[in-house]
Amino acid sequence: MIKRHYTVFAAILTAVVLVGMGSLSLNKKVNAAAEGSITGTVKLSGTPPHMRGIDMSKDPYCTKAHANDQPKMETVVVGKDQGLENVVLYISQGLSAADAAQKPSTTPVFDQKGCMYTPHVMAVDAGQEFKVITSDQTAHNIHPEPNPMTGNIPWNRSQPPGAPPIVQSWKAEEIAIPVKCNIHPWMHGWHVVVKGPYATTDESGSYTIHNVSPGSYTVTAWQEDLGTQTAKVTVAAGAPAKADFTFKAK
Amino acid sequence: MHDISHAHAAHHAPTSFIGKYVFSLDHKVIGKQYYGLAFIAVLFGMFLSWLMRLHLGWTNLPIPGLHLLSANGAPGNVMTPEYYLQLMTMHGTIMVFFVLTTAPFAAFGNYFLPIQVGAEDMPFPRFNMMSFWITFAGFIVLVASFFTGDGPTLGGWTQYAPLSAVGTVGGPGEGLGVVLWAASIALFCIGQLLGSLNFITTTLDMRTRGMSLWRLPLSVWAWFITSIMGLTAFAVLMPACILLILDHLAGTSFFVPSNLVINDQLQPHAGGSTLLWQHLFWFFGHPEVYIAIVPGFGIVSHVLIPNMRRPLLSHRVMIYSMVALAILSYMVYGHHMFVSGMNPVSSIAFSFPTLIITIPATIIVLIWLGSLYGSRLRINSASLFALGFISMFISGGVSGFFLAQPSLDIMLHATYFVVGHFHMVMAVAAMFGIFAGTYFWFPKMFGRMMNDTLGKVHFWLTFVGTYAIFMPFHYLGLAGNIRRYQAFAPDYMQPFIPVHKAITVAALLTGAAQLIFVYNLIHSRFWGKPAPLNPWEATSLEWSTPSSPPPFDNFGGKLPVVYHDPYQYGIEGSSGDYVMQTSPEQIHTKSDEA
Amino acid sequence: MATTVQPPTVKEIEKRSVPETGSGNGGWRPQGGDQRLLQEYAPPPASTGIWVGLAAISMTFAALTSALIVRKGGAVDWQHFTLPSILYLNTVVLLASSVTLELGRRRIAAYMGGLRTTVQHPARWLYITFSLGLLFVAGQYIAWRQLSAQGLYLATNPSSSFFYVFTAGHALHVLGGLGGLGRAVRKLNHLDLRRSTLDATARYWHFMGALWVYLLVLLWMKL
Amino acid sequence: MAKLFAITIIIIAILSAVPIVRHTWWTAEDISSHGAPIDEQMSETMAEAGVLFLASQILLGVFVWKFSKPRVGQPIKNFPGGAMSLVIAAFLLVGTEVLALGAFGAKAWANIYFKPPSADAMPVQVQAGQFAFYFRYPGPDGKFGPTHPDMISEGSQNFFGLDTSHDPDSKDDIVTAEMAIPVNREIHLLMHSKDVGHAFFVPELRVHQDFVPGLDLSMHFKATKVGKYEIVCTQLCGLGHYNMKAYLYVMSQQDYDDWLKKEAALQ
Repeated sequence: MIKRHYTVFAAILTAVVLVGMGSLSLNKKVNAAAEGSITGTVKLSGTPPHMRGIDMSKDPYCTKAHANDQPKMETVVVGKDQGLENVVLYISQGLSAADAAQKPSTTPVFDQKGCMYTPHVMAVDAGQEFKVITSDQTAHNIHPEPNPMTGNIPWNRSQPPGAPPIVQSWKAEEIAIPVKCNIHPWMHGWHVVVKGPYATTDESGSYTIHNVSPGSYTVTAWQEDLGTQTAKVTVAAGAPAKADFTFKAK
Repeated sequence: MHDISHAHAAHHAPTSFIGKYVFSLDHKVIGKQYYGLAFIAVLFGMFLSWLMRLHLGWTNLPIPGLHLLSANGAPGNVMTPEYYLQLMTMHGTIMVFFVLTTAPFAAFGNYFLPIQVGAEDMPFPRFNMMSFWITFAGFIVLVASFFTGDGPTLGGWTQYAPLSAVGTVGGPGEGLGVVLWAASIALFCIGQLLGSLNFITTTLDMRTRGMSLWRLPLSVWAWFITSIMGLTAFAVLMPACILLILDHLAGTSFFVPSNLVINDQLQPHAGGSTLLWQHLFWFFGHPEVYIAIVPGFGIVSHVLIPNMRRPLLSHRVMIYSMVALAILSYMVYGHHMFVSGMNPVSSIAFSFPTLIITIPATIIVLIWLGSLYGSRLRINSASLFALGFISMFISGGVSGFFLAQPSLDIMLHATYFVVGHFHMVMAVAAMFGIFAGTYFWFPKMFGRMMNDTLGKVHFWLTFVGTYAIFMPFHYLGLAGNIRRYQAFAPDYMQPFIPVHKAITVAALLTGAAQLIFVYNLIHSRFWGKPAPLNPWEATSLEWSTPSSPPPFDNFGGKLPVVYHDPYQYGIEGSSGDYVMQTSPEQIHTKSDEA
Repeated sequence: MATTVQPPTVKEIEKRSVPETGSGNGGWRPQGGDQRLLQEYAPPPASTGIWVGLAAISMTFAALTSALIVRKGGAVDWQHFTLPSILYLNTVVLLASSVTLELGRRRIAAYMGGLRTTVQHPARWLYITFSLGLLFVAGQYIAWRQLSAQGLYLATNPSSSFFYVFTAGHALHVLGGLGGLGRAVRKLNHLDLRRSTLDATARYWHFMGALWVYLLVLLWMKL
Repeated sequence: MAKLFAITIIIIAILSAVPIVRHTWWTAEDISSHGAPIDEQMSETMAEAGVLFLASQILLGVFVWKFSKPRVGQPIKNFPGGAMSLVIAAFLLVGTEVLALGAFGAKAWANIYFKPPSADAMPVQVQAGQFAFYFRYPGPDGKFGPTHPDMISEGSQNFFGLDTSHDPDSKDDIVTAEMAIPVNREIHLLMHSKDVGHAFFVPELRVHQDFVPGLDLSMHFKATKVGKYEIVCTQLCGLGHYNMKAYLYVMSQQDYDDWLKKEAALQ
């Protein structure tokens, strides 16, 4: 008797759930159509600072990995026609709570390659999961040191060669969390934890923030060494808004 | 802390299960409880060493189920560096504190010291019971750290500051892990202090009629000396642990100097002294080594004598030597710190007592050897392990000559030579003492004999296996193999790796051989053949109890009266070849007490 | 309403009549080792025990002392401060409690030893001692409050750290002693107080006084 | 069984001695000017300890063999001379031996630690941190710039916390991840720990010293043989302890100068 009740109940439940999800995905589509984006380039004015070479002789594996290139620091990486790499752009004002709450479905990857971090700067949404992987044949430890005030918990864990990815996420917004490998002290990168859509510039300094619903926003560009700049943009449905930034070399 | 009316009011045997087996006031039950704790601890500690050895032999070997012991220490069941160090720390702590200190000292001492002095119990049974349960709590707290936060501490059993005092930034397990470690050790110290209090008082005040100090068996002397050492050593370690905890929880700076930069972060602490911890720790730490081994001297002598059917060449010289060891053990602790930034002058000051301490040790060994000469040795599991103890103690002892010299410490400090040294002279030797004691006293403790054949098999595998494991350690150490490495990264250590593979195999086999002992112990406990009252024809008081195991009050209402020195064997003109301490028979003793 | 302690028991008398065959061979143990008698002859362990216990406590504070000295030697940032004056008052209180305890102990002991026939209010002095002990702990607490009012907390500075560690450690031991006193009083009222228990309690309590004086001098010199 | 014990223990004793005698594993070749007494001391001690080891193990075996046959009613024999002879033997043999060892060992030790560095010793600073060594050379001005712990940032390769923009002395300091020293030149090594306890050990150089946080120590030594050696950490310092090492190059003065130029260019 009771059993039958269950089946009926279950049936109804599944139906409701299905309908709900259907409708959700439906209006998501609607949004996507209406969503705009912010694009632009970030450049450096003035002579790029000298990036000091890294001596990896401590670990022969690392030296071998860089047998035919001199590893350099990545504090300020300037690409062709002064494009600034590793600049994180995010919307600092004007974001609706709903958009801020939306999590991207992607999983950023933070790779340890040739005893360096690629990417050197990884942007991630608060609460979004990311993967830490290692392509090296030497053990690393990943030691992010967030600001205790933010509520992000510091952790310190090593990853031997061939170990499976470490999947983590940062619960609170924080710009920016330094990440170090103590076994290879020169290894240094950043996790930039933002709310809402974000982008990171490529080697030519250009970027595009996708999935921005129409409205006017303040976009902030963050560079680990040169600080931040902001710009006001208005995003219309369909048409991408433009925001270029220029950092002055120190 | 000084009321004994309960002690003796409680001398009507308890009837409830709890009163009988759990919170028992009976020193015999408490002794068995300590033995049980040590038994669990040693199996666990050995298991940890297996994992470590596997990792040292085959660094990236996935071990199924490895993650169970560490929340995030084993991605893909491959041991991470921190996991290895955590296992190492736990192995050391568990073995030193909860096995080498509890089994030969607290376990056998609790069970046999009161019987051998002819007392019906310890004077403060309450403290005795608390002593065990506090120690047990310490063990639980320590093991609990496996399942909290990012696992147990990785600072090694010596927990050098400031690594142990800076908190999580220092590495996994350096936060909560260290706090739990320190709490566990502080509890352990309290437990052992209460135990020592009982041991000392029993030896001084509970001796039965005729039991003069010189008539005490060597085992009692060993436990007595050990408990005095324990009283001073643990009373120093406990406050040290509390200061360490305060550095963690209250933000004090006892052990952390200023201007430390860890992971690019300037640490808030200021003005601490890092050597302070080392001084406090080793002031405890070196006596602790003797706390682990001196009961071994007592047990081995006590086991060997009935099997040699003769007293030692000199009862008193043995006792004087043990006392000398105990006293010297407080003047030598600095030899752990030769290259640790201590004033080089004090290095020399510490090196001489360290060298001199070999003299009483040599005397002890020579007394054993000299007594073997012209004896009528009986070979059985117990005597074999006693002889094995002597061999181990010699092998571990000679390497002490090297480590006592600061100039050689330059080459050997923190190498596998040290690991080999203390494993042989302290760890394995003490284990052999424990085995000897077990095979010898089991009939009295459980009223059943252990299987002698299995015992001998166990001995041979353990004896040969031990040498196969720890002798190579010395060679590797000479060649500069550094200890506490989870893998051998430096180029010059690559050739050592095959040796480590071999050692691992030996370790696994030797470890497996211990299962024979486990089986023998459990099987004999229930199905062993019933033991006669005095299976070894021995003379000391534990063999004149009316039953095995002895009744609740040990002597069935009548305390024995002692007429003789403890070891009267091979006396001419006596009825048998041995005279019990309790037999009123008149004999002309030729022993050196005359 | 005067309570009186139990008169000397038969066994007390027996005890004095047993020939002492000298320590070392358990001379105090009864002939033939009858365990019924043993219970009455147990006192010596209690007195030995208390000495052993005090040795351990001394060792602990000795370790902390050396820690203080080493730590001060190596400290660049040692911050001197004057001890709260109430500590001196506390000292007086604690020493007074030792005196009162001794007064009580003497009277009861004399009675147990059969030197006196009656004791009026045997527990009174113990009650006074007990309350003085409580007063001392309260005084220490006030001292801590005063220090924290000055902004000197446990972690403020090595010197304050050591001050709190020492005083708290000592206060804990005093509380332990109060427990022992309470026990003694209870037993006294149940007329089963043993001489050794009383003596051991007293020894412990006097030791606490001595220890405190030592600590006070140490802190006064070093802080 | 007793025979078996005797045979086993004697075989074990001899087998254990073989690798020592044949130097299958032995201390690394000495390249230091002060190492000779240490090595002498080592072989001395090895000889004496070895003899004691073999003698007592074999004696143990022999006695067990000889005295394990139960002979009924036969009275026990006492070791000739009894306990006293053994005690005296222990004092004479071991006592004199350890005192001799102690005295010579003390000399070897004093020879290293009680001699101040000579005036022309070349200063090099080594800083240990989780989990690497970094080295600092004073540069042309021969002066080390002051360090500012709050400015230490390994991310931007400021391992020592130098303030090159304000401290003139820091400008020409050369910071390296590997250590190079000229051969036959006395080095005055200034040791500093950035975070926890570490140690500086070069087996070939016979140099072994802990870094004590909050207390800067110094060592001085002279390398006598050109080559590539390894500096390892021997004081447990955390999860990367096993991989905390750096290479030490002992070079001819010429190569050393070139190396220093190369490193200076990298700054």
